Amino acid sequence: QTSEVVIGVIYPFSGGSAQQGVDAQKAYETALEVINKNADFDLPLAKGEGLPGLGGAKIRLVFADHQADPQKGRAEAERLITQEKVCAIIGTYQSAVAVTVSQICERYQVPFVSADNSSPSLHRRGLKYYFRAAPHDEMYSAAMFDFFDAMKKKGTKIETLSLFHEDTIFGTDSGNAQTKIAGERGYKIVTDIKYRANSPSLSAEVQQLKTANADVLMPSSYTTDGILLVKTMAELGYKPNAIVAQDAGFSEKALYDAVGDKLEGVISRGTFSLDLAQKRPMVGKINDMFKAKSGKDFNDLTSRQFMGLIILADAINRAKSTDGEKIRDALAATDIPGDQTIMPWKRVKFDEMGQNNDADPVLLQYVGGKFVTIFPPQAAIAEAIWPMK
Amino acid sequence: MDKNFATRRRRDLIIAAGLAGIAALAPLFVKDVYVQNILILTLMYAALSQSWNILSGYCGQISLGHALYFGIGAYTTELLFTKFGVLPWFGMLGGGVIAALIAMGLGYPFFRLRGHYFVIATIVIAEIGLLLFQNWEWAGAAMGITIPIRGDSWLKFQFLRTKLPYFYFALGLCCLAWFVTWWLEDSKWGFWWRAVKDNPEAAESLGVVVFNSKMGAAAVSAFLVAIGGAFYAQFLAYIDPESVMGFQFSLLMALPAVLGGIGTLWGPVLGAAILIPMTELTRSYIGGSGRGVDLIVYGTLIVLISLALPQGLVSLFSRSKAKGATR
Amino acid sequence: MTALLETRGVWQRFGGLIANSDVSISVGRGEIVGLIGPNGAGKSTLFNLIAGVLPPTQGSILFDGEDVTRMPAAERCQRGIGRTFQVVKSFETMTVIDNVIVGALVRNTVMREARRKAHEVLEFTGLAARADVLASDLVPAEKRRLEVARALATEPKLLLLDEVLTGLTPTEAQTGVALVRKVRDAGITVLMVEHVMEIVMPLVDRAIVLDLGKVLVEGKPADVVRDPKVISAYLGDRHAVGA
Amino acid sequence: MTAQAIIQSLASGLLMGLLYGLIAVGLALIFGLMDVTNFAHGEFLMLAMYLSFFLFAFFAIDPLLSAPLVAAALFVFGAVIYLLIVRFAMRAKANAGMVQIFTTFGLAIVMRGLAQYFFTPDYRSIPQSWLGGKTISIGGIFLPEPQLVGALVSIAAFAGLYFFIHRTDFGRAIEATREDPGAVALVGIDKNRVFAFGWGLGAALVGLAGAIMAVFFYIYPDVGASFALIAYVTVALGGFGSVFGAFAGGIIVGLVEAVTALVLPPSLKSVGIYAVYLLVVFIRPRGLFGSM
Amino acid sequence: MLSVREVTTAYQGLVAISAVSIEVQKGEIVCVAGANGAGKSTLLKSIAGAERPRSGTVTFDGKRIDGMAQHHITAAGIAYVPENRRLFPRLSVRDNLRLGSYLYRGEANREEPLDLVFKLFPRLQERLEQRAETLSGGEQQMLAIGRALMTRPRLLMLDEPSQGIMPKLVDEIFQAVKRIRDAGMTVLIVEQRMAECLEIADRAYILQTGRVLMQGAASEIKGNPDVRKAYLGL
Ligand SMILES: Nc1ncnc2c1ncn2[C@@H]1O[C@H](COP(=O)(O)OP(=O)(O)OP(=O)(O)O)[C@@H](O)[C@H]1O
Ligand SMILES: Nc1ncnc2c1ncn2[C@@H]1O[C@H](COP(=O)(O)OP(=O)(O)OP(=O)(O)O)[C@@H](O)[C@H]1O
Ligand SMILES: [Mg+2]
Ligand SMILES: [Mg+2]
Repeated sequence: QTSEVVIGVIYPFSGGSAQQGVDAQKAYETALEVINKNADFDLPLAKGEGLPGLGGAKIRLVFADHQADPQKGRAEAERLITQEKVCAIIGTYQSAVAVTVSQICERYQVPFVSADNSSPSLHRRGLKYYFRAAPHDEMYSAAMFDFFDAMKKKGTKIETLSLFHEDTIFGTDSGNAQTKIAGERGYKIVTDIKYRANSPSLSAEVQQLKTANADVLMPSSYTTDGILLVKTMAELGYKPNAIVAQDAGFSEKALYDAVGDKLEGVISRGTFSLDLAQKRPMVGKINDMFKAKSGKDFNDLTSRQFMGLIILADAINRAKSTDGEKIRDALAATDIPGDQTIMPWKRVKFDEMGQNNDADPVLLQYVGGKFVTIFPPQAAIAEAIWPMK
Repeated sequence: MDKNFATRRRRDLIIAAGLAGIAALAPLFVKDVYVQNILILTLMYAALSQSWNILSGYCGQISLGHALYFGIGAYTTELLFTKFGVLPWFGMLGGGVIAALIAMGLGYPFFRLRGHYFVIATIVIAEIGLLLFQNWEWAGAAMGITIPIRGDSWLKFQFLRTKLPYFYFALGLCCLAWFVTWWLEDSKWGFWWRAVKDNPEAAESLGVVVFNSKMGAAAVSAFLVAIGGAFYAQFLAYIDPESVMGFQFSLLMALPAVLGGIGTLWGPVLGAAILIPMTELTRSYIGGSGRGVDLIVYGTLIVLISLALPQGLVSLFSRSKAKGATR
Repeated sequence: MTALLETRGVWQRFGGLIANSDVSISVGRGEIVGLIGPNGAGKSTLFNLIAGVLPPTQGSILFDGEDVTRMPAAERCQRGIGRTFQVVKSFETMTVIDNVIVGALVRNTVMREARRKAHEVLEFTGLAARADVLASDLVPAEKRRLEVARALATEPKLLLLDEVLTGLTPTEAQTGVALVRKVRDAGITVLMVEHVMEIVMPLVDRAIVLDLGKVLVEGKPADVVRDPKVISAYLGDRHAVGA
Repeated sequence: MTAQAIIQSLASGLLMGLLYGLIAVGLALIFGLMDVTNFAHGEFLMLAMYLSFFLFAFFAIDPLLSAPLVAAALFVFGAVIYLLIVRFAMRAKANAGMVQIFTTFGLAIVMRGLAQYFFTPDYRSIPQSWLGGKTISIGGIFLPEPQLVGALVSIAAFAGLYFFIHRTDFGRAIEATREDPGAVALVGIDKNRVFAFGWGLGAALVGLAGAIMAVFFYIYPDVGASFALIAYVTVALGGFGSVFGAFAGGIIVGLVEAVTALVLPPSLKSVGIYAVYLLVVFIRPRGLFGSM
Repeated sequence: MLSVREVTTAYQGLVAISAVSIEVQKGEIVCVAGANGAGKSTLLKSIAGAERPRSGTVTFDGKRIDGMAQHHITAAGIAYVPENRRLFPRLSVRDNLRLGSYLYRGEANREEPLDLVFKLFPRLQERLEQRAETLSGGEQQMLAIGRALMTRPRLLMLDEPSQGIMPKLVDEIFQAVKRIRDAGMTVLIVEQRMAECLEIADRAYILQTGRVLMQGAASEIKGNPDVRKAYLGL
């Protein structure tokens, strides 16, 4: 029997998005602690040490740096598989890197868990070894529009939208999904601004948003641009009616540290909420474990990363083997009820493309320095404040 | 006639053939795919840098925008393949020709510029190319192009199960770029380029048409780099603007030649042989810490090498004789 | 027979400064012509105009029966104008032989031929021993000789020499003079600028004196050095006595 | 688009342009006047921003107050970098330019690595400062105070540099050293002292820019990358060797960016800047006011 | 005033001058002559600090200056006009001259030597705003000497100052050298035009392949039959 199960973790550890990589590292280490040590949570593998299915074998993580480059991601995946003998890989933050990493995993028949990539195109490539437990951007966007529909029924005026998204895969995919659903449901997009990620200035962009002055501003931006966007809006005297953000930067502590005072009432989609701790105390406890390591609360990214590793480890445990194909089959057979996760999901069960369609997104509103869940109704603990402040 | 000279050139050719032979046998001993991957990248960057060296090293027109040609090679190949079913081999040639034409088209306005004005113009034009591809919906914009996997085939130049064909192609490209340089070095063009680099005014007075010389160098250089881009796209089976046209490629094409010895026959190969494994290994084995140590190590090495050997690593070989004689 | 080179009413202005004004000279085939005149008289400027570094502000230049006024420098070299630069412009990172090969390539497209030609020229100019030295390692006098060698390698019909015999001891200068004669004997017409009268005067068939951009005097060297205008503008009293 | 929106765009563009100018002014000295390539310019800016941040975070010194401190620290840093590294890169006989490019490029990588090592890759920003988030509105045109102050500092920095270069012997010594570092000893100038001082001064100007930037921009190890290329284009557009050129270059870049964003998708707005650069050097190969 | 003892200087191992000793007394004009490559320029470079001698000593006013940084040697009072002039090409004539008096910046009378310079070379006064690189060859030589004078040297070292200068001016330059000496400076001059140079020089040295072949009073050297044959072309 193996005494150790090795899993590869591929993230950007240097370059512009190193921060996400470093945070991810802490999230995975938290999951590792839950799995390898005895913990009293109602999570798969929390109780007892290691993987009982493999005779109590412990999991070891090997971290690799892809520097946001698909080629490097691929090389690292290959190295992890052939040299470090990992039995599965988890990653990658950037969707472009997920493309090449998942290809290599497919070729070596090693499962790839796409913990935090939200590009819808990823699971539609007919890969056998690709799995994503979290929602993708179309699901997220649909949730936003469900929310708008509900608000409209209550008499709120939501007709016009401004899209604001970066020119990367994430931004483009998100913008496309929003445009599509808006068209289907009869919302008018008055401005659709695609901007260059990490721009030195966003004043021209904000000027256009201000001129359009739509009912809702829908940004898809990472932390850096998010901070700049909010600051520039304040400087140019633009106070939108409502902001409904496609997560990313808008779930990062750094953004609220910087400009939180200007964001009272901002709404972000997400798939995690600390509110859940009220119903499910373990969420709070695990969050404390994470906070001890990183100094931050779980956010949308780190919670997905945590959960991704738990789900993967659970499958390895059930496969009772480190053989890629067996783990794959076990992953395909996964069925974890929602309350055995730290997420507000119905359950974890993958379709034939490796996508979990029961991962319900939530909408969170930033109120008084905290996020509260406002949608869907079954998860909500408060009513939405509309317009924001 | 000039026996010294003729023997030196023959010696270069023999050494190159020997190295190529040894390299060709490498896969017999190197089974580790990760190491194979490093070898392929090393050969590819050696070839790219050798091509860059033609324009920037020999002809003295420092370009930090060769990523444009690299990207054009990659995109031409993959757009032709995915949209029109044209085999990558033709796409590769087409990409090379298009890149060469673009290089010459840009030459008209650019070659009037000198020094930093030229360097910045090359950076800027590559950046424009990147932005245009990033926004060009038909070409996949930011989503890039995923090359459909149709199983191993030489016809489609696509291999999942083995890296060896890529290895041999990269080796071939490297040999080609080296040989073209070797051949041009002792030709009218080679002399013209070096003359243009050292003193364009004097060159002009000796019958060298400076503008045409630069154009020639740009075309050859861009053509070869575009072939490299096409190769990279096939090798990676996925391209997006950042990952084939980013500024880092322009730097990575120049860096081996500079570290090895700019404007020399062996500089790019030597530089790539040191630099690329160093890049890969520092990232792989110390990059996972998330603390930037790999950057510190990598950057320090670059600073030290370029300070210690400003004329490049080749100066270790060529100078040693002269020094021995006099000291 | 027509003159090999003729300038007709050539002007060159630099902003307000007139470097050449209405210069009309002609150089016959097989001649050695000396172009002399005070510092800043416009001699090098005239060379630049003849060699095609810049087009004249006004006037025309005829070479070998053809109007070359607007022709680029490289093409003029192909037609047979070879020149040296007063402020030497060697290809510093190239060896002496490689410097010369660049010149030789104008008429020899086969490398082997060009190389042979270059060696020949180095023998001719006495630089053969320095063939494999980097041009940057030459001392100034050698660099000037390299300028000549490079220009000769283009097999010119007309050779423009701009102060190539300066900085030599009188003995060394005699070798240089002999070299110029050899060049002429090889059928090359020479137009040379030189300030050392002891060298130019015995050497040239004819002398043209420029002053303030204009042709001041033209004629046999012996006559020119006696011309009071030349003495007062250029030679100074001592040389008047000496000559 | 209303007239007011257009005026607002132009006003923002102008302010941004002056800010680009402020970021580029140090480069105009080192790269433009001294003719030494510094690929680590963005990282100098990053360092200055971190210094401002930490002075604020630990000692609660407002970035405006700490600006002179940051400038002084950067002065020392720049001079030391010259004496320890750049001096040797300039000794190369052939292709000194390339050696400079790559030593400073290596330096940039090291600086980013060190920043990540010591400061972590977290995004920082200064939440509360005297100027942060304040904005003046004149007839509906909003002029953010940090940028306004940045613009003033920018104008002052350019005027100061202009005076320094054109009216002092040291300025002339810098130009002479650039022309021929080997010849300045003939008139009794120590080239290393002159250039170390030049590098120090250039870095100090970056320090000022960093202090202003820290008021309203986020800070992380790679922040310099966003500004480096624009700074290069600004200097080259204005023309090497011209202080005024860099100033004009900055304003043009800012305005062109604003105008481009009005007519093209904003993701292409830097294409406008780049196109203007190409156009300018096509017509004037030495930039707008360049002498080199 | 200047004393060079047993100086040997080499380039990348190749010895250019070996064990050369020369003396220059205050107020003298000393001429150094020799064939091409004899090492004349190397000797001046070794004194000026542009090349570091491998062995030997150089003392100036009783102070050792070999091994001192070049700019310190300039400041100590030795001005050196190299063979290739080393002007600042893209700076104006005015700036080149002004840089010559860099050592005296801040002093009221820093421009003092300018009168002498313009008296010697009136052409420079007409060309003040022109870039040095666009000057004619002869004008550049004038500027180089002028710039050196601006450093107010006590010892002026000229490397072939007559090169590229028109005959009338050659005489004037040699006369200028005399005037410079009369203005209180000492001059060490390397020249090919020995005839003219020996006329104004007090003493002369002849170098051959890196060694001192001959030395003595100018008149003596001039009369030497070997010299007349080998160096004066008579
Ligand atoms: N590019 C230029 N711009 C401005 N003035 C120039 C330029 N080139 C030359 N001149 C001026 O034109 C005049 C003629 O210069 P030229 O070099 O032709 O003189 P020259 O006769 O060769 O003198 P010398 O014997 O000293 O070499 C000089 O006064 C010089 O300063
Ligand atoms: N920079 C250098 N690198 C290598 N060798 C040099 C260098 N400078 C001079 N030499 C060599 O040193 C020797 C002496 O040169 P130097 O320039 O001192 O001679 P010179 O007497 O001044 O000659 P000239 O009359 O030509 O000026 C020569 O053999 C020359 O080849
Ligand atoms: Mg001249
Ligand atoms: Mg000499």
